[in-house]
Amino acid sequence: MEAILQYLWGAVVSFVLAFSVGITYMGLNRKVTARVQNRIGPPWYQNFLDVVKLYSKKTSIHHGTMHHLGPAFLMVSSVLSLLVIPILNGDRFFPNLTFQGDLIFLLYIMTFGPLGMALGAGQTGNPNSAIGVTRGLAQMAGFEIPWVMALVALMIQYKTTSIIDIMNVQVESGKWIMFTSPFAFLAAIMAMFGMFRYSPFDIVGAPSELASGPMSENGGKYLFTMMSSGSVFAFAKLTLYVDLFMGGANNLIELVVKTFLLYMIPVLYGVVNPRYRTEQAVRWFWGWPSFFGLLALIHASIS
Amino acid sequence: MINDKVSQKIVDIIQNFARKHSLWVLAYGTGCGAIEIPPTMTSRYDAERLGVRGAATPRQADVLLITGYLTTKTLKRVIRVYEQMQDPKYVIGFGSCTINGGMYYDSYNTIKALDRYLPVDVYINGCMPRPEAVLEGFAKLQELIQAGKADGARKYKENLDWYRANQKEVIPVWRMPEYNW
Amino acid sequence: MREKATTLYLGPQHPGITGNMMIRLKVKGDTIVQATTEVGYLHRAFEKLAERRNWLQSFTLMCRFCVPEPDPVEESYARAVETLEGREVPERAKYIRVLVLELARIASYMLWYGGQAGSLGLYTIGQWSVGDRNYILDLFEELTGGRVYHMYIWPGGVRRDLPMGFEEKVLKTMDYLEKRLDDYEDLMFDNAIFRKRTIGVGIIDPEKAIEWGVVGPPLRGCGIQHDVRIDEPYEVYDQLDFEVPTEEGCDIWARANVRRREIRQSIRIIRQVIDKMPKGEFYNKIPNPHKWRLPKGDAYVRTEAVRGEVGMYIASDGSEHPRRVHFRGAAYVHAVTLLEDLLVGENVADVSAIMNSLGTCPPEIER
Amino acid sequence: MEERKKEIIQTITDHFKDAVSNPYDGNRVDFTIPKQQIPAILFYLKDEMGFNHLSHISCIDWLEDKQFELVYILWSYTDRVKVFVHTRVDREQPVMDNIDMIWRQANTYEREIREMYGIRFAGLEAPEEFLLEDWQGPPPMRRDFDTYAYAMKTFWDRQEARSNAQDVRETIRRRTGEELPDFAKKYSR
Repeated sequence: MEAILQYLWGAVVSFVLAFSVGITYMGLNRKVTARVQNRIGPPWYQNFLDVVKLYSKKTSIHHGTMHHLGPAFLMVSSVLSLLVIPILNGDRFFPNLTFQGDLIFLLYIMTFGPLGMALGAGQTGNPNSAIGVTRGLAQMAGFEIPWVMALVALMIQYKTTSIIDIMNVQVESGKWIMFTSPFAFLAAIMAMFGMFRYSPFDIVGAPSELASGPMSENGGKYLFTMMSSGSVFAFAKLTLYVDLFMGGANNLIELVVKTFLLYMIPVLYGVVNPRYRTEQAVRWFWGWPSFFGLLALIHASIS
Repeated sequence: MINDKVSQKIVDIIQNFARKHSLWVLAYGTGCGAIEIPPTMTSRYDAERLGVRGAATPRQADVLLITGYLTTKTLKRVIRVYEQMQDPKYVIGFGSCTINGGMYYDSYNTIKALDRYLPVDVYINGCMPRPEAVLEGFAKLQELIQAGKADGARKYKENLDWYRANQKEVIPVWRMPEYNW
Repeated sequence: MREKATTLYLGPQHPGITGNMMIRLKVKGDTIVQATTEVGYLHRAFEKLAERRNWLQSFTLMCRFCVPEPDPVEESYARAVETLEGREVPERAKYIRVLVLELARIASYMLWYGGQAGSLGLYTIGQWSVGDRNYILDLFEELTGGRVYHMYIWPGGVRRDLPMGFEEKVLKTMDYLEKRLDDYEDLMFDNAIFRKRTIGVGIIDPEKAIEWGVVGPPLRGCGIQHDVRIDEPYEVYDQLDFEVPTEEGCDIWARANVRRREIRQSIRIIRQVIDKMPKGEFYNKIPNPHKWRLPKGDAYVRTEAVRGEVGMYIASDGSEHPRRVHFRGAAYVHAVTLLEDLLVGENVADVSAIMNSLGTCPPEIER
Repeated sequence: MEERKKEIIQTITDHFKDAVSNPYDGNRVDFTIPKQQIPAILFYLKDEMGFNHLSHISCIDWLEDKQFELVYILWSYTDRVKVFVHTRVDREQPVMDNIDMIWRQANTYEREIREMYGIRFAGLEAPEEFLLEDWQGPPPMRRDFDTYAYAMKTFWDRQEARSNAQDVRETIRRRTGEELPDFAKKYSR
């Protein structure tokens, strides 16, 4: 009984943590972008205000059941993936759900949300949403390949599918996988550009092309759900990267520093680049990132 | 124990604070005033400091910025856009021509007083209003929101018949869905 | 395989559209099979209103024809009136006019920088260039009193002389801008993704270009060197030394490069103008505007704006009021027939970039 | 340029007996011609004389003559001469030939003129509406359409505010308590 309570407690705390850190990161993203763009920019807590405002908006849009469920699917997917990913080394405070084989489960869960969103957006009848969804799925087909290759390379190399085991390997050897299998890291980082959907891969919700893509018909509470699930998901992904490649984190401050540094890679790359067209983006992912993924696989199987 | 009134008041204060500092402006340049929106949003004047930010679709927007004169053809679209926006929503009339027709007072294709067709919360006068004036308009709107006085949407809902009658007066062929909130 | 075509309404409320207009796209997958423009959202009936006002009152309407760049329209109107009346313009006024026109050209190109880069998702350029554009608007404010609408170039000369120390301020701004332009070019034109997005997109067939009435940077992007400033020099452009750049690509990249080089030429022109500016009168006074009658007849003048050739046709019946004022915008021919033709076969993602590269300006179409 | 101008006038008047040349200074050549010959003369100017840029098509309503005047302005990139071709159309039955097969962009001009003046262009393929939507009055650019009366009748006018808003200084003083300078006081109410 106590164990279950502890799990629940850990789940709630990690959700709150992921939500607030994720939203802060988004605010910092806007701030950093603004500084690059030669202006002051909004305060770092701007996104909290946005989220509260979106939640307090009345929402009277109805396009059918799937449209209502779409953001919920996203939220479920983000929270589930957060719960599967161990937050800290050593399993003391945030045990979450960890079990043998969770990497494969995670791969499934991470694609589940966007698919549900795609169904929801498809039902709105807005052509912008429909085109945005097809673009999103195409882009997913692009970055999933290097991403899966990198993960499979890790699984082969360390002969485990558990994230905890991979973290333990790094803690024991004292070497980050980032350095021991650099090709997998490179492939995964490049795939991360696609996951975060910042420029040059913001093709899904490109404003000057598709208004805001799949979100076109979603305002108020829907957008609130999407924004908060996005921030949770962002934190979950960053934590996963830290767990897998950067030796995990021993305390929260270390985690925040590491995730923030990782987060700045796509943000800063995005500020100075225009966006790709869909087929160019997919081709990009199937180029160098996939090549690195292949190298990682070869490296894993010979070592 | 906190009674309902007090808790409602606290919620209102938090909501109004958030609404005040997060104004998403619909990216719809209805008239020539749209030329001063990029300077307002970009580096020198940087409206994002106040939480003012562009929104791509009416569903996500809070503020409808009517940038200048409205032709009857645009008025129809603007009404549609306004009705698609979600509560709470605000309208800012931008430029002299939204107030009294400005220099287009004798044109056969532009309306002369915006507040007969849409509930306007803040007017910014001038032709063109400078970015400073636009920022001041936003600051004024924030004041109104904080005081809970920016209730154009409620006015529209309560007096829908009057607004509809005025709108139908200038739009000869009315093929639009009903307003559903 | 037969796919069903989806109808996609681009605008009038759409962040990617340049102004208030609408394009109805028939889309198969991501490819456009048919495009129909619908304009008229900004029709204010200026030309009708001008018939109710006298010759000088109409002049305040003129600058509202095209919002991003009002000065060439003022210039066209002023010069059309002068041609019809046979009014002389003092030499100094001509130089000041060229100065204002070129400053307006740079300001408009800075806005274009933001639009072109923003349409492809490179928002940083837009933030920089639109922010720096304020420096030129400051100059305008000092000179004319207005940031956007100047009403400065009027029949008979210009409205006011240059303020004290204005030349130095212009030169200082030009030095600053030249430094900043290097930054924009580094970020925009040296970017591999920008190249990928623009090369080979939105190709105008150079054989068709003249026949279809393409003018301005789109025409020069096809390798055809035509510019009203050289073909039919007005004001003092024949005494100034500048080049009209051309590019061979016929695509967005070529047009962007033409514009990039034209800004440099404008800065060069401004430096020469300030160097050569004569002293003297700046205004050949017109009679009492309420009794100012122009002789019966008509006149048509052309001016080079950033979007290409703009023209002003005026006709007088000998009274105080214009009989007809008709403005020809460059976007008028670009945005309807040319755009409809150009968009077929392109990707949906490129519509906004193509519109920006043509310089589509709805207020000019609808007036 | 003067020789070239003479040459152009000579060639055109030789080919089109009805064409009347009007003298103008500068690089302007001007013809008046009956409306039936408009497509022919434009074709000729474009294909034989090199006037391949259609710069403008305009229309003027001469209410007192009961006629519309159409003006076609062409530009030659090689000769650097512009040609004006004027023609008159009867106001009661305004029918004109369509020239958008010569220059595609003429299509846009003709659509506008059709809408604004009610001139029918034979064989013009384009949607009926161009700038206006659901317009029910007469073609608005005609001289006998009074835009002021129409606007006053159709659109509600804020009369009082127009006169009140004249005094900006007074408004500022009321809002911020700023003291008016002496010279301005005599203008304020």
